[in-house]
Amino acid sequence: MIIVFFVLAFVAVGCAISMLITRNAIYSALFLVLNFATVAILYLILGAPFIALSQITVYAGSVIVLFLFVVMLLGAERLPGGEPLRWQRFIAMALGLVLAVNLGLAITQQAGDLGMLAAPEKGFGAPVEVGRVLFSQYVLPVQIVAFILLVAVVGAVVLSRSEEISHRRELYRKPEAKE
Amino acid sequence: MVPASYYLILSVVLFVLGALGVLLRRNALVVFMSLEMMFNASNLAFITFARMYNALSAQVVVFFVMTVAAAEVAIGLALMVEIFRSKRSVDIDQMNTLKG
Amino acid sequence: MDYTLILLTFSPLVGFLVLLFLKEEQKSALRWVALLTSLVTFGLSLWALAQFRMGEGGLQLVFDQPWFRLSGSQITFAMGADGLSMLMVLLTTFLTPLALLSTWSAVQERVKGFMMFFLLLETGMLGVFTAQDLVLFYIFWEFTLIPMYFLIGIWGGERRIYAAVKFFLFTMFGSVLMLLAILYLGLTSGTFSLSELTHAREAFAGAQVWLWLAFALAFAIKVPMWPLHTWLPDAHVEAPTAGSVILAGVLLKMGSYGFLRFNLPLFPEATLQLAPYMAALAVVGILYGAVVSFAQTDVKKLVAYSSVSHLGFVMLGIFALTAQGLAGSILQMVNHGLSTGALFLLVGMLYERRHTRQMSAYGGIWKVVPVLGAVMLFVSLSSAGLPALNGFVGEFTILLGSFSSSTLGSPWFAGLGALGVILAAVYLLVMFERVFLGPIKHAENLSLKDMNLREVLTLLPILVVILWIGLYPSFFFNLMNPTVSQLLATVQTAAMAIR
Amino acid sequence: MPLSTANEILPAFQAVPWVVFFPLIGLILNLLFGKRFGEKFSGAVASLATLASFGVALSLFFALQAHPEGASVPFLQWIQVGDFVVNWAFRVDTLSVTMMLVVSGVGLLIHIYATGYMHEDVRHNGDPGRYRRFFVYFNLFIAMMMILVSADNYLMLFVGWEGVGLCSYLLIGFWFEKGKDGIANAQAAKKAFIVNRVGDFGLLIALFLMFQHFGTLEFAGVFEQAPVLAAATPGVLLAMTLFMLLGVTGKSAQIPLYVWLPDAMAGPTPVSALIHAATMVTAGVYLVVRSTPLYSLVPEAQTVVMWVGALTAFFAATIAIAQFDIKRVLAYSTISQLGFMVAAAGMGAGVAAMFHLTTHAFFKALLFLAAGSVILGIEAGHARAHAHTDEHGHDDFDPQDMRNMGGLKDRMPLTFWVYLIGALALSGIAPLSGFFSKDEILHAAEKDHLAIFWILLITAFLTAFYMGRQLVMVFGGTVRTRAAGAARENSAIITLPLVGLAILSALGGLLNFPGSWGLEHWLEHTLEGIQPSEFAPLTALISVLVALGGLGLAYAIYAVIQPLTDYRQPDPLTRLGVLWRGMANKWKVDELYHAIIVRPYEALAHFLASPVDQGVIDAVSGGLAWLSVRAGEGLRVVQNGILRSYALLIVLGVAAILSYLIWMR
Repeated sequence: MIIVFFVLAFVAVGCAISMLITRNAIYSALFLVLNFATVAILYLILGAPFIALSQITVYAGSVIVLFLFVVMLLGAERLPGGEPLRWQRFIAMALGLVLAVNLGLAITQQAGDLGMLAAPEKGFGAPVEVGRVLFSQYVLPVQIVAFILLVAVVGAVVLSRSEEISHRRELYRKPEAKE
Repeated sequence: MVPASYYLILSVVLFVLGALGVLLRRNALVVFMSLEMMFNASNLAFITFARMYNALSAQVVVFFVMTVAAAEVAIGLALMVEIFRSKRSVDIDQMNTLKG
Repeated sequence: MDYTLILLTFSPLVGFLVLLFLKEEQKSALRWVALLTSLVTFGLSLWALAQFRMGEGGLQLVFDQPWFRLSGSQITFAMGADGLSMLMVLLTTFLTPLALLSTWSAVQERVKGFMMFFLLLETGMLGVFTAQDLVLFYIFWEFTLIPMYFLIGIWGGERRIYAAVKFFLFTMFGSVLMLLAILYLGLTSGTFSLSELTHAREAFAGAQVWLWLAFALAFAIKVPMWPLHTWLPDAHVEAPTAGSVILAGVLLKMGSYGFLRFNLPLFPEATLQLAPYMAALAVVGILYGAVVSFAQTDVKKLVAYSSVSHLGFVMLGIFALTAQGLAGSILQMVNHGLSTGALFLLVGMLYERRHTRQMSAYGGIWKVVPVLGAVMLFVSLSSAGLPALNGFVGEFTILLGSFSSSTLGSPWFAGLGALGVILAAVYLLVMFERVFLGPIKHAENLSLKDMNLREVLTLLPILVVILWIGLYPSFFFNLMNPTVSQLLATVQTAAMAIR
Repeated sequence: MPLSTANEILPAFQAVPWVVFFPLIGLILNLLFGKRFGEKFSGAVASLATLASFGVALSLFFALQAHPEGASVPFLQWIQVGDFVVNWAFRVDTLSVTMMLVVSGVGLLIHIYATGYMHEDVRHNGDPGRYRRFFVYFNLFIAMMMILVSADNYLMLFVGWEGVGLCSYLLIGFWFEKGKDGIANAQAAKKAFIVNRVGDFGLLIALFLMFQHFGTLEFAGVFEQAPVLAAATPGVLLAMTLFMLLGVTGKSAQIPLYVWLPDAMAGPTPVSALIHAATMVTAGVYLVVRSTPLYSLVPEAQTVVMWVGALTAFFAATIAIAQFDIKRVLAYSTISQLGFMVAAAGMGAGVAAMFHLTTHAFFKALLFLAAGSVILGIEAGHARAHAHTDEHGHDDFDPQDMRNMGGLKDRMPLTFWVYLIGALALSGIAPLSGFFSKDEILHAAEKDHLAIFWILLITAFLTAFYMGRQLVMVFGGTVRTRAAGAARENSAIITLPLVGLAILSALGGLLNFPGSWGLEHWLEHTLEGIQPSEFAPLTALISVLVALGGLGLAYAIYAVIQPLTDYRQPDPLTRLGVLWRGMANKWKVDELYHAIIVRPYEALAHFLASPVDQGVIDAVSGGLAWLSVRAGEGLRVVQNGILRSYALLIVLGVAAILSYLIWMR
C-alpha cells in the first residue's frame, strides 16, 4: 500500500513542479490535470469516493477546460521578456523552504504520532452518506453556496458583456462639481 | 498502511509548490492555476483528517471549497478576459494600476 | 418600553426613503419632502415634550432593549431623555427645518443628495442626544460625521475638500481615543449601559483620569475648546449656509453635551480634579475667540471665531460645577444655537445677494435693506449678551455661577470671562458697522433686495425664541433644573465619598 | 426699609408695570402701523404713550402721598436656578417715582418737541422714512429707562441699564451714514456702546460679588445684609462699590469713561436733550443714590466717588470753555454737572444729588432743545440765504459752530429768552432752579470736604464763564454769517416745549425750597438717615457772586474787550497758549486712549489671528498632517503595484507567524 502512495505522491509532486517550471501555460494546465487526477486517486484511497469523482468532474473536467479555453482564446501561452523580479525568486524559494520545513516539523514532531491509516470502513464517504450530511446538517450552507454559484454565473455574464458596461459607466459618470 | 503524516506532508509540499507558483510566475493564468493547486493541497489535508477522525463534515467542507473554487474560477477568468481586453497582456506585473 | 424617542429619532429616515424614490429633477418636491419630514420630526419632538414630566430629573421616555454582547459585555439599545437631552432634541428639531428652508434658493445642484444627507444628519444628531448606551452613542456620534463631511465636501465653497477633510480628521482623532475608553469601560464593567456604568463607578475608579481625558479630548475637539478649534473656522467658512447653521447650532453642542452626559456623572472625581484646568482653557477660549474675531475680514469667519468665544462660556459654566453654572451652560448651548444659527443664516443671505463675505464689499447697506439690517442687529445684540435677550440670561447665569464656584476656587475665571462680554460687543458692533453702517461704498450694493417672505419666515421663529428666552426663560430653566440638580448631586456625593 | 408683602400691595401701586408697558405699546403700534398712517400718527402715538406713562407715574406719586413707604410689586418670575432667584419686580418708592416723573415728564416735553424737530431733520437729511424709526427708538428708550428706575433688584436695573445703552447706540447712530466721512456718527455710536460696556463690566462684577456674599440681588435683601458684610470683610464691600462705580463712570460719563458723551452729540438734538443730558446719563447718579446703604458703609468708596465726581466736574468744565460747537459745549457742561451730582452722591448728600439731577434735567434739556432750535434756525437761514444768492454755497458750513452765529437775540427772541433762563439756571444764579440745587451740593461739600468745595466752586465759576461765552457768541454781538442773518424763530411745536421747560427751570428750586425742603421729606421715606439740609446764606452768596463773576468775565472778554465780528476771527482766549490748546484739544484724552488701548488691541487681534492662530496653533495640526503625509510617502515604496510582491509579503508574514508558533512556544 505504501508503495502505491509513494508512486502517487511522486507523480503529484512531479506534476506540480513541472507545472511551475514549464513556460507554456497550456503545459501547465495539462500538468495540473494530471496532478488533480493523482490526488483524486488518493481521495479514493482515503475513503472519499464522492469527493474523488467530484474532483475529476469539477476540477479536471470543467475548471481546467475553462482554463485551457481562456489561455487559447487570449493566446497567452507564453509571455515575452524575462523575469523582472529576479531577486524575488530566491526569497520566494527560501520562504517556501521555511514554510515547508516548519509545517513538516509541526506534523512530524509536535503533533505526536498521528497513527496509521487503515483501510476505510465500508460505506464511509459513500455518496449516500455525504448526501445525507450535506442535506441535513449543512442544508443552509448548501443554499448559500448555491446562491454564490448563481451570483458567479451572473457576474461572469455581466463581466463579459463589456460594451454595455462601458456604456453604462458613461451614464453614471458624475458631472464635475460646481466651481 | 500509510502513516497519516505522510499524507499531510504531501499536502504541505503541494501547498508550498502552489505558493511558489503564485510568487514566481508572471502569467496571471498560471498564477491562478497555482492557486487551484493550493486549494487542492488543503483539500487533501481535509480528506486525510476526515479519514483520521471518521468525520464526514470534513468531506463536506471540501465539497464546499470545490464549489466556491469553481465559482471563483468563473469570475476570475471573466475578469482576466476583461483585463486582457484593456491591457492586451496577462502579465501580472503589468497590472499595477493600484501602485501607491 | 416607550417608543416615542425611537419614533422621533428615526422619523427623518422615513423622509430619506421617500427621497430615494424621487428624481433629481423634481427639485421642489425634494425640498418639500425634506422640509415636511423635518417639520413632522419637530412635531414629534413637541409630542415627546408633552409627555415629558417637567419636575423630574431622571431619564424619561426610556426605551431599553438588550442589543448584543461584546466579549461578555452587554450592549443595550437604550434611549431616554432628561431635561438636558430634551432641550437639545428640541434645538435640533427646531433648527433643522429652518436650515432646510434656507436652502431653497442657496442649494440648486444635487438637491436630492443634499436633502438626503441632511435628514440622515438629523437622525444622527437626535440619536446622539437620546442614546443612553455608550456603544449606541458612539455609533450615532460617528454617524453625524459622515453626512456633515459630504455636506461640506460637496456643497461647500472653494476650499471645501480641505475643510471637509480637516473637519473629519480632527473629530475622528478625538473619537478614536473615546472609543478606546468606551471599550475599556464596557469590558471592565460588563455593560455599556450608561445608567449601569454610573452605578458601578468603582470598577474603573483607578483609571478615571485617563478615561476622563480620552472622553474629554473627543468632546473638546467638537466643542471646540481652545487650542483645538482650528478646524472650526475652515469648516464654517466652507460649509453651505444650512451646514454652518447645523454645525454651529447642534454639532458643536454634542461636545458640551458629551461633557455633561458622560464626563460628569461617570468620572466625578476626575472632573473635580481637572475642572480648574478646563475652566482656564475655557476662559482663554472666551478671550482668544473674541480677540481673533475682531481681526477677521470675512463675516463668516468672524462668526465662526465668535463661536469659540461663546462655547468658552459654556465650558466655563460646566466646570464651575454649580447649579447656576450648569443651568446657564445648558441654556447658553441653546442660545448659541439660536443666535449663531441666525447669524449664519443672515450671512448666507448676504452671500446669496452679493457672492462675497468680505466686509469691505459692504458698508452702509442698512439704508438699502432695512429689515435685514434690523434683524442682523437684533441677533448680534443677542449674541453680544444684551439683557432681555437670550444671550444675557445664559452668560449671566454662567458667570454668576462660576464667580462663586467652590470648585474653581477663584473669582478670576469669571472675572476674566466677563471681559469677553465687552469684547463680544466690540467685534459684533465693528462687524455691524462695517457691513451695515456708514455710507454706501459700492454701487452694486444700491440694488440689494431686502428679505423676502421665505427669509423672514426662516428667521422669525428664531427671533421669537430669542426674545422668549430673554424675557421669560423660566420654561427652559424649569425643564433643566431637576436634571442639573441631579447631576450636581452625583458629582458632589462622589466627591464626598472619595474625600 | 419697609417692604410690603405681595398680598397687601395697594391697587394703585399695582399699576406700576404700565410705566413700562405704555411706551412698549406705543413702540409696537408704531412698528406695525407707523408706515401706513404717516408722521402725525407716529409722533402722536409716541407722545401719547409717554403721556400715559407720565400719568401712571403721577398716580403713583399721589398714591405714595398716603403710603410713602412704597411697595415692591412682583410681576413675573424671571430666572430661577438653584438658590438664585430673580424676578421682574417693580419698586415703588419715593426715589423711583421721582425718577419716573422726571423721565416721563421731561421725556414728554421732548417727545412733543421732537415731533416738530424731526419733521425738519428727516427732510434736511434726506430720508423722511426714518421719522417713524426715531419714535420707535424713543419709546423704547422711555421703556428701558423706566425699567431701570423702577427695578426692584440690581439685575433688572442692569437690564434697563444696558437697554438704555442700546437706545443710546441706536439714536447716536440714527444718521448712520452721516458725519465725517459718512462714518463718524456710526463710530460715535459704537464708541458709546463699547465704553458703556466697559462700565457695565464693572457693574456685572459688582453684581457677582453681591450674589456671592448676599445670595440675592434684591435691593432690600442686599441692604439688609450689607452691615454684616461690612463688619466681617469690608474689603469685599469696597470692591463691590468700586466696581459699581466703574459702571457709574461709564453711564454717567465720569473720568475715566466720559469720552463717549461728547461724541454722542452726533445724535439728533432731542436725543442729546433726553438721553445724553436729562435722563440716561443720570442713571449712574441714581444708582449711587439708590445704593446709599452700601456706600455709606465704606467711607473709602465714598471718598473715591466724591473725587471722581469733583475732578470730572472740573476737568470737563475746562474743556467746555474752548469748544465752538454749540452742542459740544453743552455736552461737556453735562459731564461737568454730572460730576457735581456724583460728588454729591459720594458725600452722602443723596437728596442734593437727586435735587440737582432733577433741576439739571429741566435746564439742560431746555438748553439742548433751545440749541436745537438755534441749529434749525441757522440751517433754515443757511438755506434761505443761499437760495437766492448762489446755488452751491460752501458745503462745509457747520450750522452748529458758534462762530457762524451771533446776533440771534433779535432774530430768535423766544429762543434767546428761554436759553437765557437755562444758562442762568445752569450758572447758578438765584432764584433759578440751578442755584438751589448747586448750592446744596456746595454746602454739603463745605461742611466736611473743603478741597472738594474749592474744586466745585472753581468749576461753578468756569460753568458761568463758558455759558456766558456761549450766550454772547450765539445771541449777542454782530451777525457773522449770512445764515445767521437769515435765521427766523421756529414754529410753536418747537418753542412751546421750550417755554414749558423754561418755566420748570425757573421754578424747579421750589421742589426743595429752603425751609420747606419738600424733596428731602419726600425722599426721606426711601433714603434712610439723610442729614437734614440747611440753607447757608454765606455759601449761597459766594456761589452767586462766583457765578456772576464768571458771566461778567465772559461778557467782558467776548462782548466788550474783543467783540467777535467775523467768523474767521480766533478766540480771544488763544492767548492762553498751551493751556488753550490743551482745552481746545480736549487734553488729547481720546488720542491717549487710542494709543494705549485701541491700537494695542488691534495689534493684538491681528497678531493672534494671523501669526498665532493660523501660524502656530493651526500649524501643530498641520504639522501632524504633514508628518503622516511624509510617512505615507515613505511607505508607498512598498506599494509597488506588483501583485507578486504583495503575495511575497503575505507569505513572509505567514512564515514568520508560523515560525513563531512552532519555535517560540
